[in-house]
Amino acid sequence: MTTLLEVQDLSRDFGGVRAVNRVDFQVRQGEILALIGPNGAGKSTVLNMVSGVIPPSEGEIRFDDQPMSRVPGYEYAKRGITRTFQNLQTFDDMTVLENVMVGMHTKTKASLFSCGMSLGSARREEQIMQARAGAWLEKVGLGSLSAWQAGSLPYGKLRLMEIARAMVAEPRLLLLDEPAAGLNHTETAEMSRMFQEIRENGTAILLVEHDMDMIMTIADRIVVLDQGSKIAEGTPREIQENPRVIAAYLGTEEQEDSRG
Amino acid sequence: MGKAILRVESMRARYGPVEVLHGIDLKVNEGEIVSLLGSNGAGKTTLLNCICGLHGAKDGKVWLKDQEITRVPAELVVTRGMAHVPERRQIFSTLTVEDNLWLGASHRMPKTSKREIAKEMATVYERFPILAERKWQLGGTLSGGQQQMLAIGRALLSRPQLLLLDEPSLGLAPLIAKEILAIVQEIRSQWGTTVLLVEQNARAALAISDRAYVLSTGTVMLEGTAEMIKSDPRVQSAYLGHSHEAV
Amino acid sequence: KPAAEAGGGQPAASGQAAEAGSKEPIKIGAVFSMTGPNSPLGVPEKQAVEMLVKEINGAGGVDGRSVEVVFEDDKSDNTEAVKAIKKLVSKEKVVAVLGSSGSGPSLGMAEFSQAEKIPLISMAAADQITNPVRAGIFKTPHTDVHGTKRIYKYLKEKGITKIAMLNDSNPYGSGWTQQLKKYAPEYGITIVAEEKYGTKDPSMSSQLTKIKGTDAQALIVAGTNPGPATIVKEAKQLNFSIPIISSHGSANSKFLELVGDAGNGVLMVAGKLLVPDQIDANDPQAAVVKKFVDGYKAAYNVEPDGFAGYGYDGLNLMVEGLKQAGGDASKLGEVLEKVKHVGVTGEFVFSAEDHNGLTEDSMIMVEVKDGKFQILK
Amino acid sequence: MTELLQYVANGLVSGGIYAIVAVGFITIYNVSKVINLAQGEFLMLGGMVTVAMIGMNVPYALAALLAILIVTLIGVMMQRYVIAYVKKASPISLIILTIGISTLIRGLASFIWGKDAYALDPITSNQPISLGGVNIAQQSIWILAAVLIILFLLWYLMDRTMLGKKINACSVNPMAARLMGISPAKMSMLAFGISGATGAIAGIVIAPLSVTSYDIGVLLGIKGFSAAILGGLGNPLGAAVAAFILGIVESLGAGYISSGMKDAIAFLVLIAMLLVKPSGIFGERSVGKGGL
Amino acid sequence: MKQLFGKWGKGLGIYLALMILFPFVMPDEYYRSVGIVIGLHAIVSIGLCLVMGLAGQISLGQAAFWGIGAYTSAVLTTKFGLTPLLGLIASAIVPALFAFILGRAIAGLQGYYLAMATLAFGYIVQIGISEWEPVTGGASGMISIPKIAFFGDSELSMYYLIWGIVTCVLLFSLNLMHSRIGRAFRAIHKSEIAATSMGVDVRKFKLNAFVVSGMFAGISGGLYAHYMGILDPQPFGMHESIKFLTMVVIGGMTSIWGALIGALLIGFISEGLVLLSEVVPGLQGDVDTIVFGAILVLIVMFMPEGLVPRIRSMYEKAQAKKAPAKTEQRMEGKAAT
Ligand SMILES: Nc1ncnc2c1ncn2[C@@H]1O[C@H](COP(=O)(O)OP(=O)(O)OP(=O)(O)O)[C@@H](O)[C@H]1O
Ligand SMILES: Nc1ncnc2c1ncn2[C@@H]1O[C@H](COP(=O)(O)OP(=O)(O)OP(=O)(O)O)[C@@H](O)[C@H]1O
Ligand SMILES: [Mg+2]
Ligand SMILES: [Mg+2]
Repeated sequence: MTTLLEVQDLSRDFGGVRAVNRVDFQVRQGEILALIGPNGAGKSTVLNMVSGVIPPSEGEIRFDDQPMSRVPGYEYAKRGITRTFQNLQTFDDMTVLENVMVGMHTKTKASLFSCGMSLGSARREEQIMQARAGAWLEKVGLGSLSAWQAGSLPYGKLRLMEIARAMVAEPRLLLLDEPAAGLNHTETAEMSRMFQEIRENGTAILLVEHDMDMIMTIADRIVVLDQGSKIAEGTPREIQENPRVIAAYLGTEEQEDSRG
Repeated sequence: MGKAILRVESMRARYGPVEVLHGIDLKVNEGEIVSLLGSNGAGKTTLLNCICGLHGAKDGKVWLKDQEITRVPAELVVTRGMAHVPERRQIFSTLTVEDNLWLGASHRMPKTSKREIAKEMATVYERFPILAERKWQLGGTLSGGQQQMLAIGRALLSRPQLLLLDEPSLGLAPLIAKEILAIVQEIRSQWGTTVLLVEQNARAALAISDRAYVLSTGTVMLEGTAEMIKSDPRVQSAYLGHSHEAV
Repeated sequence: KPAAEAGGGQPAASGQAAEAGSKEPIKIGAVFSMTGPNSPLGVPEKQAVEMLVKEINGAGGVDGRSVEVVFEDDKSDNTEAVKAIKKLVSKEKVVAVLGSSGSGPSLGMAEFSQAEKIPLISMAAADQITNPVRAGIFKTPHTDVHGTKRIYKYLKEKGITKIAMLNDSNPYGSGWTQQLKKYAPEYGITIVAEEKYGTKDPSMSSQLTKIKGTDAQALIVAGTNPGPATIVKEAKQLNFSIPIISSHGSANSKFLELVGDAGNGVLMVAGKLLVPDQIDANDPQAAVVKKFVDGYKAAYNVEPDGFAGYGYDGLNLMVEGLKQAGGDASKLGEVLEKVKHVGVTGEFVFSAEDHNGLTEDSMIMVEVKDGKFQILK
Repeated sequence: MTELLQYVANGLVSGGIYAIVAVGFITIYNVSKVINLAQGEFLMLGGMVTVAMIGMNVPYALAALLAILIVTLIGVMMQRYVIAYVKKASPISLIILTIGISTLIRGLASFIWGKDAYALDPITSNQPISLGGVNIAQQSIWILAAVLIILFLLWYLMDRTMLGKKINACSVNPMAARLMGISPAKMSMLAFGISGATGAIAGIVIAPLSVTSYDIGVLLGIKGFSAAILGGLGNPLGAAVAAFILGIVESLGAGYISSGMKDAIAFLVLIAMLLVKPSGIFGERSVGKGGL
Repeated sequence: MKQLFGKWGKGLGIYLALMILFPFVMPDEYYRSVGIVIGLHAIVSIGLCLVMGLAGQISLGQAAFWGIGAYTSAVLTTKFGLTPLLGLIASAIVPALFAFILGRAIAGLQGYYLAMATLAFGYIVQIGISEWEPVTGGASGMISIPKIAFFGDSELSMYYLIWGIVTCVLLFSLNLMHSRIGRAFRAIHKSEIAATSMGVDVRKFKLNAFVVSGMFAGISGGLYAHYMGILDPQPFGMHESIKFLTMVVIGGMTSIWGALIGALLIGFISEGLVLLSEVVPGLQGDVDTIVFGAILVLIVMFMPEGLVPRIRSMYEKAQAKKAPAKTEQRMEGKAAT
């Protein structure tokens, strides 16, 4: 498998705080890489840098063998990187369908003028967009809600909508920040299945999540961060048995039992 | 079991024209830990907000101890002994940790002396040593878990008899999520605080609860002791499943 | 001629009453700024006109027809003024229009009345309204040209050659700026500082500081209240020593009230209406002014100011013109060019070249002394 | 040299006026995130009510005190009966609302007191003080004193008292504040009261310097708003500093460049400074977006 | 043509009918002038709506673009003898250029800071116009600006010219709003970060909105200059900017129709106030100011989201009542997990 995303020596400071410290890892084509770690470990910060929302303080991110440091944030989607957000960033006053259609922005190109004049090309594009956005909504199970105002959807549905929005852009790398937060067991399982399907279709996923059920079921490899630094990398089984990871993140079985 | 500290009668709540709670009855006895389970959008948060007075569009009745508080606004409910740790923590992000804690006690201020509260604050710091370490840091720069501790610490300083916790482990690493629930238990045993707990992690929540309610699309689907709920087949399939320890 | 009787409070009503059984009243439109920043001008103008309408109709109207004035408010706004004159012409079918109080609105109305050939007499100060002369468009107030010339004449008498000016940046003040600059060479005067202030500025001390640093021998201030009063007060705080000469824009009792003690010694150019008691008995205006002042006081219980005078003269001129035209408004424009009339503002001598009809000699210089205006002989 | 100093002195006085207005803006903004464009009207009311009272033969000091009380009350009522009612409006709607209120107040004032300007006697004598060739009106000293006192009191309130913490809490997170037993509505009322009072004080101390009339609030409101923004919304000290900068820029601009352009110069400087510091000189404290 | 009109169906039909018939329904010619002025305002407010409602930026300086447009055409036609048509084209381009430059400069500002910068810009332009006396005539302004010869220069033809342009601007904006561009605007409004990661170049889009709105305002300004025949700097200040802002907010910021209806409403209110001032004569204060202020306060108090969204939601509520079964279904669909 070839490398899709390569992160080298990545660091990020906020004021005096080093949130991410010399992290490197790779995401290969068509795999699910999970990024886990305690709260404040720097996972979201890594994701923000990889998606171009904030610039790194040091280090390099290469996507498709191209350096991304000079690429403006809005170019990322075009290159094939889209994402969801830990604190939902939905367009509340638009319908669910429109939300997803925004995701297709880079896939369309009608100009301001032709949109305003509603020229034929713009309208054809619009129809294609609607069809494709609708198809993705069906896929995440929101087909029946496509005409709803996004603002009135419950949290869990919005997460699904964000995923659809990120997927219509046909990314090659999908970044997910705690997609299962606030979902119950059944919902999480459903979501896991969907991610696997996405992977089958060739899109790689970089997944940040605290839900170990999900991680252990679907991740191909896991990178563990603690206090900004990488402390482990490996397959789910390796990580589960890594004493450093257990101490910093998972907790021991005894703790579990004493409460169970 | 003591007598009821909280009673909710046929609570209905709306967002705009849409009703999301369709008549909920609920009771929490003194000294209990009661869990409120339910899938996404079932109305758990809305119910807690109705109880504490944050949500205005509602019908039904709420009693705290023997007083009706249905129409008492949130800022006054606190003074009657109920504290609410809302969803997503809601700490004061641009204030220091210390100020956040002071604010928790602020409504008791003229009556209880500053020195008294400082003493209580010391016990909170004892319980959450990391907060003592970060006293002067701005709340917003804490990590998720630390923020959660701050939110609970802050609520404790209002000396509640009844504590409402809305998904305290949302977005927390497994280790900390466990710790938080342990702390809930400790609080109850040390101070006798009654707790109404909303959690997605049903297994963990039921483990520390005496009783539980299961909400489904705005109605109570099931209620009973934790044991009963745990063994209910519907709950098992929908909310408990297998946990990662079993993988 | 059948005598038209004076009506009640509403001029419109009085007109209709008079017309009963006889001829149609002559409808005249009047656009004044009853609200907005120009309302201190518009309100007295309207009051004077209302008073005069009663008087005219009481005295038999024009050619046996009563006069009816329909009022509109332009809210001190150009667009509203244009809308107002259109409304008067299209809806009320007026034959001629008075107004408006402000220069911008008047200029807007003038465009329309020129195109539609509706005679217009404006009460606004700007020289532009009647310069260049346009058919059918007249105005009553003293312009900045008259004020400038009158002040320069006075300065020449006193041997002052270097002046500074501090004028409002509104159209009134900037009109003065233009004229002061234009006529300075003619009177051998050098302008050593040309400063401006904003109408609502709380302080003009920086401009005054700058002027203080020059070798100006006098300061000319052109603006409407309260700017000039603030300037005079601040000048005192800065230990100003040169005389301050104010334009007719602030020639009223409000100015005296606002400056208080600081006003002593301030000079001002104004119409004679400002000091009705001090007008020379031989002056042809004396009787006219007295009649107007007495009538106005009786009607409204306040002293009329210059603006009231502009309105009063405006309607008088229009009626005079209508009389000479035999009530035919279409000839009003031509006829007015030959009208001579002694008004309260001055003696109007209209001609084909001059649609304002006043000269600087109808203005006087006054000095503020112990809270009163004192005419300078 | 004296001339330069005189310009600076003039600028400080205008700056002081703007500062008091700006502090009023910030007090309200800090609690309720509302930009109250009726702030200038508070100031106008302070001056006009005092003048009106003196006209009714009330002694100066008492008139001023009553004016402050009345305007404070108006501020509180404005919060209680209007602002509190529209909690859910967007910031832009709130701006329109406060513009509506200011228009209403101005209209009522013109109705009650007419459109004429009024003078108010200076607090102490109107003999200027001369310091090495620089002349300063005694009233200007009062203005500067008022700025300093108001700033000190606000700093003390906000930084040193529990009440200040509560006010702060409401601005950061009103929902959480309610859960702490703090009523954002009450705090907001308090803020409107405070800024009503500071506005009234400003109106009283500046009226003797020039005049007061029903519409002086518009321009001063804008200038105060500019200072509040330039200082970095939410920071009273920053606003005061910005206000003095604006005052001095205006004064120097009028003196050395062009008095007709002085406001344009001040606004240009303002835009230029915002380009360099997009959230004001002392920008709002921000913790960033945390984990997105 | 069909593609231009087809989509907007009933609303547009009603609009067109009212717009075309208005001059004939109203009892006298005066109302044509009222209609013209409202139309001029509507062009600006629709443009402003693109900036505020869609791109989520406050502009307190829209009257400045209006003024630049007005003076551009006025100066070119009176001083350089251009025909009004060319003048009008220039009055679209020059303000757009200004908007471009300003927009570039202040792209980094947000919220109230942006509002302040635009307010300052408005002041600077107004002062600039007053001070550039040789060209603009300074505070006393310009006179004798040529009329537009459009089927004669009657009030009626002017009315149709201006409302024709309003209609174009309206359709353009409606189309835009429901296209990928409009969605991108609205996305920016809600979350710039999310929009960026969807591939929207936020700065470019904000700038586009700014430029288009500047252009609309400029066109309206040019028309205004030729309609009035005179110009002075007075109408191009903050007061007017706020009036435009008010139109947009009252109508409902997020709705293009709202901007149009806001302009109509403000126009009718001020006509009503004129009538009012005739009913209560002899009051010393500005009664209309009081009433106007009160109306603003009441509208924002009782429908903070604006007229059009309010009406829309009322309509929807009524529909829901008519078909309760349908609502049930929707609710279930919504709550089921
Ligand atoms: N904008 C910011 N300013 C200051 N500190 C920041 C900022 N963003 C993040 N941090 C700090 O950087 C560290 C890493 O934060 P990050 O959000 O990446 O953690 P995380 O691993 O995603 O945690 P969680 O699981 O709680 O979401 C934390 O200590 C956080 O406080
Ligand atoms: N602000 C709102 N506007 C409209 N509807 C809302 C709003 N907030 C919540 N709802 C709706 O109310 C219902 C109950 O929501 P609530 O947040 O109480 O659920 P919950 O059980 O707490 O869910 P979660 O597990 O996601 O926190 C959901 O259907 C949701 O869509
Ligand atoms: Mg995170
Ligand atoms: Mg919830």
